[in-house]
Amino acid sequence: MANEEKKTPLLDQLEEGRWPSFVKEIKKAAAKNKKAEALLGQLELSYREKKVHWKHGGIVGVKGYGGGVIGRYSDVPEQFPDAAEFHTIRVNQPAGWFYTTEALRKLCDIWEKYGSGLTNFHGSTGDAILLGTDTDKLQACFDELAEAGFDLGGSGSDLRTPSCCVGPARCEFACFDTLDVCHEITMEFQNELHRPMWPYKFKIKIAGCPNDCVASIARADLSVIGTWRDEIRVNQEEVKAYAEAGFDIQGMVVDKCPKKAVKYNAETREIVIDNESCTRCMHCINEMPRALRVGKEGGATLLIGAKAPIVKSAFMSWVIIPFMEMKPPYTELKDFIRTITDWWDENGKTRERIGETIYRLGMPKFLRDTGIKPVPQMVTAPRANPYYFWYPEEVK
Amino acid sequence: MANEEKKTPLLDQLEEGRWPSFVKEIKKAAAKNKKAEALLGQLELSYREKKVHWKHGGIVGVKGYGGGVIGRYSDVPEQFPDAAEFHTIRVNQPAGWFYTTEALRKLCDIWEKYGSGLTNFHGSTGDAILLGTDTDKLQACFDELAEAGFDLGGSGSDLRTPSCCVGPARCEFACFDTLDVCHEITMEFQNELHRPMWPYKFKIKIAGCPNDCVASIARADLSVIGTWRDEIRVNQEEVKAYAEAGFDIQGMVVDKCPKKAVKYNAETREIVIDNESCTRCMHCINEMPRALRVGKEGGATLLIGAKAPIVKSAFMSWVIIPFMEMKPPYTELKDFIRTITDWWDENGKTRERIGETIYRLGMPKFLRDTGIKPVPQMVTAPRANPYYFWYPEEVK
Amino acid sequence: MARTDFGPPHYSTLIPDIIKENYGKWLYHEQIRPGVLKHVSETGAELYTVRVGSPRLASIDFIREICEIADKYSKGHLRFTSRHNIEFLLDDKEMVEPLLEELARRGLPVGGTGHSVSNIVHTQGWVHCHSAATDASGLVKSLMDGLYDYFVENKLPNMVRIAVACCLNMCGAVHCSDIAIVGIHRKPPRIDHEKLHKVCEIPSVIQSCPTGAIKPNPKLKSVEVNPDKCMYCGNCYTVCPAMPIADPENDGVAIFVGGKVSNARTAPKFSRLAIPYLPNNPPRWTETVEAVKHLLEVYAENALPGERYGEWIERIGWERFFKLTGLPFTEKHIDDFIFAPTTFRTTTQFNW
Amino acid sequence: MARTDFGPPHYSTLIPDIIKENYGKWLYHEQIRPGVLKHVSETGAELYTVRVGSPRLASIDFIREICEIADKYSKGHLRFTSRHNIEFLLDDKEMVEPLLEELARRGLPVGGTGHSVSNIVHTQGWVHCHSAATDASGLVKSLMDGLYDYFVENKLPNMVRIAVACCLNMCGAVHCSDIAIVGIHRKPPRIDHEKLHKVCEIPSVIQSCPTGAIKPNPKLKSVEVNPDKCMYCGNCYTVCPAMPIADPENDGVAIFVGGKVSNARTAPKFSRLAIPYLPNNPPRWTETVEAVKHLLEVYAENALPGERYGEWIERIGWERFFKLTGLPFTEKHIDDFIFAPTTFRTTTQFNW
Ligand code: SRM
Ligand code: SRM
Ligand code: SRM
Ligand code: SRM
Ligand code: SF4
Ligand code: SF4
Ligand code: SF4
Ligand code: SF4
Ligand code: SF4
Ligand code: SF4
Ligand code: SF4
Ligand code: SF4
Repeated sequence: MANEEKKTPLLDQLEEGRWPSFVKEIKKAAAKNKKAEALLGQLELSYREKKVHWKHGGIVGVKGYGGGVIGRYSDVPEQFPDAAEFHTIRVNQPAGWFYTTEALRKLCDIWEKYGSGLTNFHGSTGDAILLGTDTDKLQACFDELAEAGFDLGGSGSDLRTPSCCVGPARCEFACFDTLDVCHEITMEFQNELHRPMWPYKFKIKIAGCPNDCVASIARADLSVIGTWRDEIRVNQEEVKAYAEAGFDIQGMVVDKCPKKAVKYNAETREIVIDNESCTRCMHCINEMPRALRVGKEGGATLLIGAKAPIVKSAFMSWVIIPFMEMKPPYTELKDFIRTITDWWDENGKTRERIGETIYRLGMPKFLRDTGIKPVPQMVTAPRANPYYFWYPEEVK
Repeated sequence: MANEEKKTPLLDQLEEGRWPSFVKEIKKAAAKNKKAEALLGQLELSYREKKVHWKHGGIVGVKGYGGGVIGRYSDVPEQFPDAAEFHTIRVNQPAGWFYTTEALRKLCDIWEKYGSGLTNFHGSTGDAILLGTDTDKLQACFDELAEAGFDLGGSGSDLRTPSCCVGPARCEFACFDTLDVCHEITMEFQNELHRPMWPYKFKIKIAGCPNDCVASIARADLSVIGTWRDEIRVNQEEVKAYAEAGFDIQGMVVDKCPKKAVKYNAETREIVIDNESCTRCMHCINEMPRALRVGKEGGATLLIGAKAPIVKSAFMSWVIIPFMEMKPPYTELKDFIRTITDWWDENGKTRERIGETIYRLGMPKFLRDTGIKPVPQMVTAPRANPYYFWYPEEVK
Repeated sequence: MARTDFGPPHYSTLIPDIIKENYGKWLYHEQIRPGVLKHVSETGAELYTVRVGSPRLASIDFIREICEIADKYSKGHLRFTSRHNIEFLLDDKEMVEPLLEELARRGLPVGGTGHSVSNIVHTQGWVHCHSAATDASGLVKSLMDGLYDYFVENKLPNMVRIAVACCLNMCGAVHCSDIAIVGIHRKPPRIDHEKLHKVCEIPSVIQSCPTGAIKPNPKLKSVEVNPDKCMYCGNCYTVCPAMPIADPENDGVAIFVGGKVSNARTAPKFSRLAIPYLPNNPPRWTETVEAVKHLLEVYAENALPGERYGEWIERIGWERFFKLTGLPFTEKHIDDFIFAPTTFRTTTQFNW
Repeated sequence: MARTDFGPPHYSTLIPDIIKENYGKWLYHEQIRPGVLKHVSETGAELYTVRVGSPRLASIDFIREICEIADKYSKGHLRFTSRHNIEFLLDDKEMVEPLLEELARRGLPVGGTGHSVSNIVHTQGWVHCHSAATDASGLVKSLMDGLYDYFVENKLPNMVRIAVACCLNMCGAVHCSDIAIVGIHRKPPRIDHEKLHKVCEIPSVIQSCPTGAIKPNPKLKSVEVNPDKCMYCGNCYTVCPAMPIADPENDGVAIFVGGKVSNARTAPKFSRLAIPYLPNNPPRWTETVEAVKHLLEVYAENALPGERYGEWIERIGWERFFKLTGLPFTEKHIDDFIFAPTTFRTTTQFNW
């Protein structure tokens, strides 16, 4: 029987194929680690039964923190005693997911000592996830992580680990310093990150331009997305070069500009951009990065409310601040985050994301309460119904 | 005081200006009729006080009918005893609002005898409205109307008077006989029109083509809108004539086709239409009626649910039957109306329009219950949430 | 018992001969001049339609007057349009000019076709409805006086459909109009606790409220309105006369823009809030007339030929609409009802 | 007490010198070949990025292996992408080819840039979550095996972003993906009445249900689920372990398409239901892999260059999407949740 359990005919099939195999990964770890071996066995059972074998997580953690660890218990501990406890540790990734091999190896060494040897690089919120350890190893593991300079990320009803795109580190489109904002915000809100204190989770994702390479508009309660206030910079020499290289400027750029804001003169081989009409969608710049550049006056649009479908439906984030400068020490942004989370904390119900609270109580109330000025950029269209409120001071 | 009341300084100002004046109309009637005179006085009072002076209507009517009359009582009957009762009679207009002077004069004569001499040609649902009579005159008035060939329209929780655009009587765009459908449906559902029996009102409006000249998509629980299944007919000779006359075919037609389905060859001066991509929006035909004609295989798209904002928001009608042939005796249409109103009658709450019932219970349930086949034409996009139901027969 | 359920007169007994003969055979039309259409049939027949603005609220004298005209010029035939204009249907081209002259003499405006402002679809108002937050006829008369030139001429980028509703029931079905004017209240209903339990069904009253602002008050056998939730729709008053909401000091009108009904080019659209409140200022509603004129002028100046009001706004964006019109954008413009999130901007695409 | 709240390592200590020197100075980039990007700085410096597909669920051996590679070719520096790929950052053009060769030897796929299918964002599944209706890692491995060529080559009209979530909590944030695969249940939760009152707060359980399907059962000190209202979202189970919903016979996956996140050209879009159910078929989820391949192929054949999945569908219309893919359109595709009416077609504009 024990032998039987070690056979994993179903999972073995996932070692085949050209894509790197997570089963091989589990097996590599299983070769040295009993927890990983137990995981392999339990996973095979799930594959056989088409059924999950974990229970709801209990509350486990490290001293001084309320989050950062996801408790996980097997529902078949008799069969897989080494997987009976299989908690994950969320390690706050460095901004932009940059590592030195030295730093990574430190993580590996610690995890070899305290955990299953399995990881996720990275979790879907952004953390480095250390997969599978026991309750009694959590504190020691964290202590060593701390020594190596790695702190925990968020979990539970707290600020979740902020993340950002590669931005100015490697991208010519970055309208502000995404890595610095990400790091500074993470540092500023350490308390909120580590100690659940809000109605529910709160995520921040920071993208350097409207391409939104961290999917912030879909996945963050607060989406910070780069944009600019002035004009697209045009290098006409490079425009000519594209034309000469046979690139179809008319078809691929002009015709696809959503605002018909690009004019191309095929004779002079020059581009003119109507920056008043342009909505900074990035398309023309994406297509011709050598010839077109984002404006010089960079900053960010702030949007609120994205989340997954449960309960009221999935939301994408809503424009709240069309433009904010992003200059260190980012006081305006920090104040903004405090203002909106304070409001939410006061008004939100348990397990209600900020977008849901705004939906329930109404955007106008949210704006009034927080003193944020209503602007047409917040909506694609004004209301169609006549159901708006008047306040005592407005009527006789 | 009595003299004072007869002065109408505010309303008098509405006799000025170039647009025909309803105040002049009331005065014309008031010169011969006490009820009209009372109305003038009460209206002046409303203008002075910026306040309505009518009360909720009581139930008044004629024998055998449950609708067709709107009871109306003054809230200042002491001041205007002749306006104490001021009921309106809704007279079912002829299809397409065509009249002979003979017919109109008959209406005038009857209304001179029994009412205030004031009318609305027409009410916003479509009826000819006779404005202002007393309870004790209703029956006699109706009897004479009946003799003259005029029946009452709808009011209350019943079928409201159907109406239709001028259609084939004067319009080259008509894809079916709107007048005939309107008349036949009105005749078929006389019982439903005259005797409130449903959860709430139900309106039908019939337009001969997608221009929708009766605003049916915004104003009817059932919108019947003409369309065609085959191809737009092109007369290339007339295309040339437009071009020669200096009409900007490229700018006004090709560039504005929402589906980019019109191609114009400026050399041959010919138009080619990609009928597979065309969504029959009418634009090109509207612009060049001499050159382009709707297809030969006419029929109608049926849409359900339009209504004003109270309670859940205004709705426009939703496509339910993308195409139905409209051939006398319109059995399919009549059956359809029965099917959907039966469903609504069974499932609707009091004061719930059919669109609201469908919204509350879900379009999928409505379709299942009525046996209407789901097709992609019903939606602009499939659902974004994963919240759909499985029925016992579909699962293990 | 009287004859019942016989229905309206059959249209075939009312249409003129030229229509009978060419029914369903029309080939094309032309606008000869604003207010005058020529329809040509497959048979070669030509029908001339002269469209005349009507006050809608008409005395029988007025009806008899137009009958007189119809007898003289269109063989005793006429029709009304879906926007309450009158149409004389002539089979004789020669009669068109004399008819136009006669109409001019009588002060009846000819127009409403093509790229014009046609007649305003409207409702009862203070003339006949208990529910009215404003008058409709007076407001419409004032508006059409102000917009007269737009009716008799074709000087707009496309048709502009205006509608007026005197309360949120919106009998004018204003919700899909290029320009929509709606009578609104701005304070919650007052409750006549004495009368309420006698004349109203409490559960229906509670259910009538879109925002759940009404709660039972069992002590008084009545109800209570939460003023923070009430947005003054008046539906409770429709259901219950003991909850009057009319308020001379605070009632007024709101203006919505950009709706349309036709499927031409773009799909039908809802009208959307432009001006949350203008005072009720009878008899001439000066502020409202000026506002509508201004809205029309900005559109006329800026839209491309053929663009409807809402199509123009969609092209330039609402942020520019508010800039061009100079109208303030307030929190009231931002939806907070059921479908609100579908109107919020979920993209960084916008104009400054 | 241990040191707390010190935060992650500062990025400046982790980025390579070439980035430090050219931080914020990048001028443009080129895709040299699929998986290899060249970024050029204002200073003239050139940075070469080689992107490698990762299993995401990685052993420390794997991490050490890539460290070894990074030490050899990129001076001990590397990063991960927002889609969990690995990027080696080279300041020396000469090292690119050798690195590619080494990666090939080690069986690590290079690609995911440009018009490719990049790595699939996914979730825990049976590997680590109690809530999973399907496995994520196995499904993703099977999919990426099937779509391998699309990763290492650029043969699509534009990027295609695929995401997998193993339950409706959607930790994969699949809701705005070109192709989204979601684990679903199809039967209401079972209720362990014995246990429920011990481990769950009944009011929270009731409130957790999006459709109001849960009612208290005071007799049993428990709750009841109305099977006609439950659409199996599992949120009650998230809140209350006594309401298990996993069901091997009926669980499976659904596929949504046409979402996007970028603001390029069109606004971000939600993914929308294409295939309501495919069976859970471990270890290879053959039906799902085939379905996704088919969805990709139809797109590749029909979309215009540069068009994202959802942009293509919006241009041709959903009615044609269902025709071209041959997928059945069912009542399940029609929304019946809160915002349903905003998805209904309120125009006669459509294709046959
Ligand atoms: C007479 C009438 C039908 C009736 O049965 O009474 C009618 C008659 C015609 N309409 Fe209409 N429409 C009539 C109300 C409407 C309505 C309904 C309404 O206003 O409430 C609409 C929808 C309005 C909207 O979208 O908000 C309407 C949208 C159209 C359109 C679409 C225009 C567009 O670009 O959106 C056309 C096509 C065109 O004008 O090119 C059209 C075209 C026409 C044509 C040219 C059709 C034809 O070939 O005969 C007719 C003359 C138009 C003209 O006035 O220049 N008709 N038309 C209605 C006249 C109302 C009036 O007195 O002004
Ligand atoms: C007379 C008329 C306005 C007019 O001046 O033309 C009218 C007048 C009234 N409407 Fe209306 N509605 C009239 C067309 C409409 C329309 C437009 C249409 O039919 O195209 C609408 C919007 C479309 C719709 O049906 O949603 C309309 C939406 C309402 C509503 C809101 C219904 C809703 O579901 O939201 C109410 C409220 C109610 O039914 O309690 C209402 C109620 C009323 C009442 C009966 C007031 C009441 O609550 O008792 C009004 C009686 C006024 C009176 O004393 O004469 N009326 N009503 C129209 C009927 C004339 C006719 O038969 O031809
Ligand atoms: C490395 C990465 C950022 C990071 O911090 O990790 C990144 C890097 C770049 N992105 Fe991105 N994007 C990255 C995730 C994304 C995402 C987020 C996601 O996939 O979840 C998006 C939004 C996807 C969506 O809309 O669903 C994204 C939408 C874009 C776009 C918009 C494309 C479009 O037409 O919609 C561009 C512009 C382009 O490709 O022309 C872009 C362009 C770029 C450029 C060209 C920017 C530059 O000049 O350096 C980078 C190389 C692109 C390439 O792969 O060919 N990037 N990019 C991410 C790589 C993920 C991966 O491993 O595949
Ligand atoms: C580990 C991770 C998935 C992964 O494999 O990467 C994850 C795993 C879980 N998520 Fe998540 N979520 C993870 C990113 C997300 C994301 C994506 C994102 O952050 O960009 C989402 C969608 C965006 C959003 O926040 O709405 C997400 C939406 C949820 C939800 C639904 C929340 C909602 O408001 O609808 C839940 C349910 C809950 O909180 O009770 C949830 C709950 C959970 C729980 C804690 C299950 C539970 O109910 O207790 C999962 C723990 C699994 C485990 O045992 O490890 N997770 N979760 C991701 C976090 C890793 C990290 O820290 O980097
Ligand atoms: S979001 Fe913009 S700035 Fe950030 S990596 Fe993507 S393209 Fe570059
Ligand atoms: S950024 Fe987008 S909107 Fe602006 S000009 Fe370029 S393509 Fe057009
Ligand atoms: S709806 Fe169409 S058929 Fe009817 S009058 Fe208008 S344009 Fe003619
Ligand atoms: S009817 Fe409309 S969609 Fe069809 S070809 Fe003409 S303009 Fe294009
Ligand atoms: S809109 Fe309101 S006030 Fe005007 S007629 Fe209709 S119900 Fe009466
Ligand atoms: S006026 Fe409308 S919102 Fe206010 S209490 Fe009455 S029904 Fe409710
Ligand atoms: S999607 Fe569901 S099953 Fe998968 S990790 Fe998230 S909560 Fe767990
Ligand atoms: S599974 Fe979802 S819909 Fe069903 S009872 Fe639980 S919470 Fe409600």
